[in-house]
Amino acid sequence: EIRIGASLSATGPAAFLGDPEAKTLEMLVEQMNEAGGIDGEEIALTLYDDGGDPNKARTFATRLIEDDEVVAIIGGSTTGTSMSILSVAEDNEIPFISLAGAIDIIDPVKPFTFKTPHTDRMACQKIFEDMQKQGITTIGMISGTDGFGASMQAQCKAVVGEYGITVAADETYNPTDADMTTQLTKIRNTEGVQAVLNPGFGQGPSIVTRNYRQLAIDLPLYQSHGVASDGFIELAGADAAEGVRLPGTALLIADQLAADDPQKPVVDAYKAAFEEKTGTSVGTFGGYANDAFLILTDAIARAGSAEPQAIRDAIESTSGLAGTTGIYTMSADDHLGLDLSAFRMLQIKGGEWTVVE
Amino acid sequence: MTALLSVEGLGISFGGLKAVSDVSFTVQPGEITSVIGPNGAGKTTLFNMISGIYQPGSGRVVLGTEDVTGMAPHRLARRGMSRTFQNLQIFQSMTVLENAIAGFHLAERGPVLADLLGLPASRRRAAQAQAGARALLARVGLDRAAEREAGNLSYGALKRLEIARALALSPKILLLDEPAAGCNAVETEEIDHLIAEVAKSGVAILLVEHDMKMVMRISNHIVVLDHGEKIAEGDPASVSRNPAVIAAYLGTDAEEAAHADG
Amino acid sequence: MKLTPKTATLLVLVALVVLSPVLFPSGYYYRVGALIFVNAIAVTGIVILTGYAGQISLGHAGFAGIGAYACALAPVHLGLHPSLALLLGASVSALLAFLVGRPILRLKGYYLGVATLGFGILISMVLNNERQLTGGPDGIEVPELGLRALLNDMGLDLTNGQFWYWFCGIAVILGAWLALNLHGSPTGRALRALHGSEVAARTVGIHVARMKLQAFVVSAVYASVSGSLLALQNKFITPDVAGFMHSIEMVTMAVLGGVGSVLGAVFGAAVLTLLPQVLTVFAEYEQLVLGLVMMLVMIFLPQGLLPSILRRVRGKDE
Amino acid sequence: MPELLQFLFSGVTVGAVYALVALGFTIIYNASDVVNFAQGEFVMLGGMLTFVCQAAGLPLPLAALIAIAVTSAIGVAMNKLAIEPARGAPVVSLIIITIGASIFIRGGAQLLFGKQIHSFPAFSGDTPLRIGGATILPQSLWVIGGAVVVFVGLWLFFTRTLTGRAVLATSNNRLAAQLVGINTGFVMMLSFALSAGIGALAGVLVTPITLTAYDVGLAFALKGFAAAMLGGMGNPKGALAGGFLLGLIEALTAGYLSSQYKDAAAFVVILLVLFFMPQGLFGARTVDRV
Amino acid sequence: MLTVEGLRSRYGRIEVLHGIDLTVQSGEIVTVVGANGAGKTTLLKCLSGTQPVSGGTITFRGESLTGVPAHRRPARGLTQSPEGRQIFTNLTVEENLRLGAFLYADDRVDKDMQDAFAMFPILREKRNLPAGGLSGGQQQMLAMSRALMGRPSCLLLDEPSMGLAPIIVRQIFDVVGSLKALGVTVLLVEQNAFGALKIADRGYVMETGRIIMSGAADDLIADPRIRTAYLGI
Ligand SMILES: Nc1ncnc2c1ncn2[C@@H]1O[C@H](COP(=O)(O)OP(=O)(O)OP(=O)(O)O)[C@@H](O)[C@H]1O
Ligand SMILES: Nc1ncnc2c1ncn2[C@@H]1O[C@H](COP(=O)(O)OP(=O)(O)OP(=O)(O)O)[C@@H](O)[C@H]1O
Ligand SMILES: [Mg+2]
Ligand SMILES: [Mg+2]
Repeated sequence: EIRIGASLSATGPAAFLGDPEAKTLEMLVEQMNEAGGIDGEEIALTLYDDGGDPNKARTFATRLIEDDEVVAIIGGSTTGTSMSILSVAEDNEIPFISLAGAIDIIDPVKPFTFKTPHTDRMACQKIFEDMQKQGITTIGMISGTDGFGASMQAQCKAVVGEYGITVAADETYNPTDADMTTQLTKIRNTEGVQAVLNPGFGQGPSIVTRNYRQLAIDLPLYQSHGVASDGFIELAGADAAEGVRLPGTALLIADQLAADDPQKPVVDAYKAAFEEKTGTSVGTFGGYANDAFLILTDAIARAGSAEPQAIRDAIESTSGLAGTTGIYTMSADDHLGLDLSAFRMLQIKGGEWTVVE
Repeated sequence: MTALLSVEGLGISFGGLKAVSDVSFTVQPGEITSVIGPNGAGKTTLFNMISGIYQPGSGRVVLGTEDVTGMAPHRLARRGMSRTFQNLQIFQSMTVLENAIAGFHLAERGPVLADLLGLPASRRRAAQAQAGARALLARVGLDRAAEREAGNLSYGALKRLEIARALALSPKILLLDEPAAGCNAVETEEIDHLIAEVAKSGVAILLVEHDMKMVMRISNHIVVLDHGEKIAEGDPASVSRNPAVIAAYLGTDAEEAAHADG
Repeated sequence: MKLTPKTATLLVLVALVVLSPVLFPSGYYYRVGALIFVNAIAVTGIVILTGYAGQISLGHAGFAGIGAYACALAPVHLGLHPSLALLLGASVSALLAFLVGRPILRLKGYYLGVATLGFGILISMVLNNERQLTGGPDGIEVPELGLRALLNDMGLDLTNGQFWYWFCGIAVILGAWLALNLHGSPTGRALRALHGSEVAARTVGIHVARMKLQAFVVSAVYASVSGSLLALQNKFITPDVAGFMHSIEMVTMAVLGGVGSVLGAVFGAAVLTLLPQVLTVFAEYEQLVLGLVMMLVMIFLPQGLLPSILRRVRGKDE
Repeated sequence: MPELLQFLFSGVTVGAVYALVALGFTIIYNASDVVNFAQGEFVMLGGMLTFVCQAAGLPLPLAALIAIAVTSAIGVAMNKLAIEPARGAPVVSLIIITIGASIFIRGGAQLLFGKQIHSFPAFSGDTPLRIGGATILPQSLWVIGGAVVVFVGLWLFFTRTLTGRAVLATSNNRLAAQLVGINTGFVMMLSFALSAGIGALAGVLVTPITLTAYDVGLAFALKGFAAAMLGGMGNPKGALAGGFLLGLIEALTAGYLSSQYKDAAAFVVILLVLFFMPQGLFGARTVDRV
Repeated sequence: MLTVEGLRSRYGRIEVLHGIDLTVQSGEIVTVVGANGAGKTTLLKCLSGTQPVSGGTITFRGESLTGVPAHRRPARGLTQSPEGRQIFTNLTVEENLRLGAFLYADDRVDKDMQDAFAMFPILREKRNLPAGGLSGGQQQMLAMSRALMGRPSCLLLDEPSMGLAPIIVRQIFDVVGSLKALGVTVLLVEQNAFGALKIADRGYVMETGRIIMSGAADDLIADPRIRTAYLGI
C-alpha cells in the first residue's frame, strides 16, 4: 500500500477550485486501484478539506505526514494553503505537488515542492500576446479581490509593460458582489481602452460578462483560465459570453484536438471519466489535480520505490509527460515543467469553445 | 447652617411635557428632606437630574459650593453623592456580596495593571471592601443571603440590597427613591430606623416615598411637587395641613392618610 | 489553604498542559494542542470583554491580524526581532483599540456588534488590498522566532511542534492567570457590575466608558498575541487571520465554552479546534455535523459547556 | 449624466438585494431579540430550491412557490427543533444556535445540491431597459418591487394588526405577553415562517442577478445585517432605507473613489451614522426608566 | 372557584413553597400577606402559570390547571397584574391596553379602555406615548388596567398599591372592592396589609413558603400577632 495525502479546499471560498480537484483525485485513485495499483501496490488516499484556510492546511499537512505517514502530498488549492503545506513538507522532506497558481511556490525552487498549474504570470503573458496580435495597446482590468483574482491582477500588471500595453483602468470587485456595472461603466468611460481583462473565478466573471452585455460594451472581453469550463458559458449565458476570449487548456476543446495531439488520450480519458462520474463538465482545476496525480504515480512507478526521497528525485526527472494542462518536463531548476505553449487561446462562439488561430 | 445641596430653578421637558419646572430647594447635612407628590409629579425625574442621569434643561445643582449641574454620575459619586432606584438596578448575575462590594468601587479601585497581575495592593483593597460590604449587609439584614445570586432575591430584599450598596459609598448625600416600596409596615419601620441612623451620622438625605406614615415620622423638611412644580414646602406638620397638598396628593388630611396606610 | 476557584482553575490548566502530551501518539497532536492554546488565548480576551463586561465584538480577529502581520512585517521592514515584533503588534493593537474603542463602545448590543464588525472588516480589507506591503490574499511569510534553535543549543531537544506546544501552553496559562486575577479584582468587579446595570454602575462611581475601554484594550492585546503566536508558528500568514469568520469563531468558542469563565474559554477553544479534526471522518458530512454539534451544545448546555456542566454537578439553584 | 445614472441604477439594484435580506431579519428580531444569522441561508434556499424545481421541469412560478413554502417550513422546523428547546437561554447562546443552524443548512445544501453555481432565467427577459443613457435589467425592477412590497406588507403587519403587535410584545416582555394570553410559542413559529419565507422570496428574486450556490448565504447575511443595523434593527423602514443606502454608497464609492475600498466606505458610513445615531437611522430609542 | 392544594414550587433545587393550601370562593376578595421573601409572588406566579409547579394541584372553576400553559389561562378568566409591573415598555400605553384584551376583538375592548381611562385619567393623557416613559406609579396603574382589560373572572394582584400616591392607593382599594360587585374574584397580595385586610373577606398569612394562619379579614386585623408582625401597630 502506498499512502498519499491531499489537503484541498473542497469547501469554503475556494471550493470552486478544490471541489473538482478532490473529486478528480478520488476518482483517479479508485481507477488506479481497480487497475491493480502501481506495481501491484494499492494506493491509499487520505484527503482532507482545509476549507481554504492556510492554518488548517498546515495542520492537515502535519497530520498527513506525522499521523497518516503519507509519502507524498498533493494539494493546496490556493496559494495561501500551498504556502502553508509547503513549509511543512519541506521540513519533513516529503514531496509536495501544489495545485495553486502563484509563481512563488516554485520560484525560488525548493527541493520537495512542485506544481502543476501554469503560473498566473503565464496566463497573463498568453493573454497579452493575443492582445498584441490584435493591436491592442490600452486595456482596462476588472479583477476579483479573492486570492486568484488579486494574484493574477498583480502578475498581469507586472508583465504588461513587456507587451507595450498599458492598463488605463484598474477596478476590482468582491467575489460575492451582485453587480459590476459601476466598475464596467468606469472602464468604458476611460479614454482609449480597447479591451477589458477580468481575472477571477466563481460567479464574479459570469456577472461581469452579463453586465458587460447589459452595458452593450463592444470591446473585446478577456477572461482568465479561472473560468475555463462549460459551466461559465451556461452561467453567463451563451449570448453574453459570445466572443469572450481566454487562455485555456486542451481539456476544453477535447473534441477539437488533432488525432495525433499527444494530450488527446489523457484529455479524452479524464473528460469522459470525470463527466460520467460527477455529471458536471470538466474544468481547468480538476485537470490540475489529474496532472498532479499522473506526475506522482508516474514518478513512483519509475522510482520503483515509495520512499519520499526517491519519489522526489523521480518527479524532478519527469520528462515529456502529457497531462490535461500541457506536457510536463521537470528539472532541478524547473519544478513546474510547463511553458506558454501549454495554454491555448480560446474563444466562445455560439456557446462553444473554439481555438483562436 | 450652609446647605449641602441646593437645587436652583431646575427643569426638564420630554417632548413638550414639562416633567419638572423651576424647582428650587436646599438640603442640609444631617437632615432628612422628603420629596412627595402624586404619581408622575416629577420626583424621580428630579432625582435623575440631581444625580446626573438626565441633563437638566434649565437651572443649577450646587453641591457644597460647586456647581455640579449635569455632571456625570460617577463624578458625582466621587463628590459624595449616592442613590437608590425606584426601578431596581441590581447587578443580577453577581452575588449579593459582590453587589455590595461594588458600592465600594471608589475605595477599592486601582490601576488595571495591578488588578491584572493580582498585586498584593490590589488584593488588599479588595479584601477591605469585602469586609465593609459584609458589615453593611448585616446592617440591612441580608448577611445570610451574601453568597446568593442577587437576581434570585425577592423584591423587598433587593430594595434593601440597593440601600446597602448606596451606603457603601459613605455618601455625604444619599438619594432614596421609594426605599420602602414593597415592604410591609414592620419592615418599613426597620428602614425608617436605618435612614434616621444614617442621617444622624451627618449625611444629608433626600427621600422620595409614598408611605406617608414614614415620611411624616422621619422628615425634617418636605418638598411637595405636582405636575413638575413645587406647590408647597415646609415641616411635616404644615405640609400635611396644606390644602393644596391635600387636594393634589393626600386626598384627605394627612393623619387619616397615615392611618389608612396601616 | 482553601482552594479558591482561581487556584483550582489554574491547577486544572497546568495539569492539562503538562499531562496531555503523555497521550500524544505523534507530533501532529502537539500541533493541534498548540492551536488550541493559540485560540484559547484569544478567547480569554473575549471572556474579559464579553463575559465580564458584557460588550460584544464581532471584529476581534482584526487585532489578531495586527499581531500576526506585525510579526511578518516588523522584522523585515524595521529589523525587529520577532519577539519584539510581537510586543509591537500588541502595542499597536492596544493603541488602536484605545482609539476606536472610545467612540464605538458608546454603542450597545448589536449596534456595537456591527461597529466592531466594520472595524474588523476594515483591517482585513487593508491586509487584502495593500498587496505591496502585506502580500495580499496570498499571504506573506513570517520569520522564525528563533527561540527553539536557542533552546536546542542549550540541549533541550524539541521538535517544532513540541516547542510551540509548550510555548503556547505557557502563554495560555499566563493569560488565564491574568484574566483570573482580573475577575475577582476591583476592575473585574466593576466590569461585571456595568454588565449588570450601567446606570447603577455609574452611580457607585464606576467610570463606565473608561472601564469598557480598558476591557476592550486588554482583550485586543489577547487577540493580538494570539495572532502573533499563530503567525510565528505557521511561519506564513494570510489575511484570513483577520477575517470575519475568525472573529465569529472566537465568539463562538467563548459562548460554547461558557463566556463568563476562563476555563470555559479553553474548553470552547479546544472543542471548536478539535471538532474539525475529528469530523474529517465524516468527510462530506463535516459541516452538517459541526452545525449540529453547535446547536446541540447550546440547546442542552445553554450557559456554555463548562458552567452548565458544573451547575449540574453542583446542583446550584438556577 | 448617464454615468451617474448608471451608478445609481447599480446602487439601487444591489441596495434592493440588501434591503430584501434586511427585511427578513426584522420579524425574528422583533419577536425574540435574536439576529438570526441563518437568514442568509434562507435566501440561498429560496434560490437553490427554485433552481432545483425548475430544473426538474416545473414552471418557474410554481418552482418559486414551492421554494418559498419549503423554506418557510424549514424556518418553522428550525424554531421547533433548535430555538424552542433552548427557551430561556441567554440571547448570545441563541445567536450561536442560529450560526450553528446556518452551518448545518449550508452543509446540508452542499450535500443535496452540490457545489455548483446555478441560476435560472430572469422573469422578464434579459433585455436591458435604457433610461437616460443608462441601462437597468428588468430583473432589477423585480427585486426593487419585491423589496418595496415586502416593506409595505411588514409595515402594515407591525403597525396595523394585533398579531404584529403581539410579535413586538413578545420580544419586549415575553412574560407579560403570556400573561395577556399571547401564545408566544406560536408567535415565534409565525415569525420564523415569515422570516424564512421573506428570505426565500429574496432568493427567488435575486438569483437571476446574483446567481446562487450552496455557500452564498453568509455574504447575504453579512450585508443584510449591516443594512438592517444602519437603518435600525427591527424597523422595516430602517431595513429598506439601510439596504438602499448601503447599495448606493457602495456603487458611488466604486464609481467615484475606489472599487477596492467600496465596502470600507460602506462600513465607515455605518460607523459615522452610528456615532451620531446610536440606534441607526430609524431604530426605536427604548425608554427604560430607572 | 380557585382551590390550591399542597402546592410546591422550587427555583432550581431550592424549594420555596412547601405545600400551600388555599381556597378562594367565587366573588370573594382574599388577601395574602407575609414578609419579604415569604413566597407570595411565587405563589401567584404558579397560579398564572409562569412558574413551574413541583407538587400539588391547582383547580380553577372545577378544572385542573396542571399542564395548562400560561397563555391559555387568561382565556379561562384568570389574569394577573404581576410584580414589577411587566408592562410593554416599547409599546404605547394604548397598545399595552389593547394587548391586555388580546383575546377579544369586539366593541367591549374600546369600552373597557374608556373605563380604564376614566379610572386613571393620566393614562388617557399618555395613551400615545411609549409606556416605558411613564413614572413608576403610572406604570403600576397601567399594569392593573391591563389586567382588567383581560376581563378576568378571577384577578391576581401582586402588590397593586406599590409606589402609588396615597390618594391613588385608596382609589385602587376602592376599585378592588368594587370588582366584587361586578362578580370578579380577587386574590390580592399586599404589603399594605391593613388596607388589604380592610377590603378583603378573608386573609392568609404566609411565612417562608407556608401558610401559617388564615381566617376572616376582620379577625386577622384584630389578631395581636398580626398587628405586631405585619401591621406595625
Ligand atoms: N424618559 C422619559 N420619557 C418620557 N417621559 C418621561 C421620561 N421621564 C419622565 N417622564 C415623564 O415625566 C413625568 C414625571 O415622571 P417621574 O417618574 O419623575 O414621576 P414621579 O414623581 O417619580 O412619579 P411616581 O411617584 O409614580 O414614581 C411623568 O409624566 C413621566 O411620564
Ligand atoms: N428567580 C429566582 N431564583 C431563585 N430564587 C428565587 C427566585 N425568585 C425568588 N426566589 C426566592 O424565593 C423566595 C420567595 O420569593 P418571592 O418573590 O415569592 O417572595 P415574596 O413573598 O413575593 O417577597 P416580596 O414581598 O419581597 O416580594 C425568596 O427566598 C426568594 O429569594
Ligand atoms: Mg418615581
Ligand atoms: Mg413579591
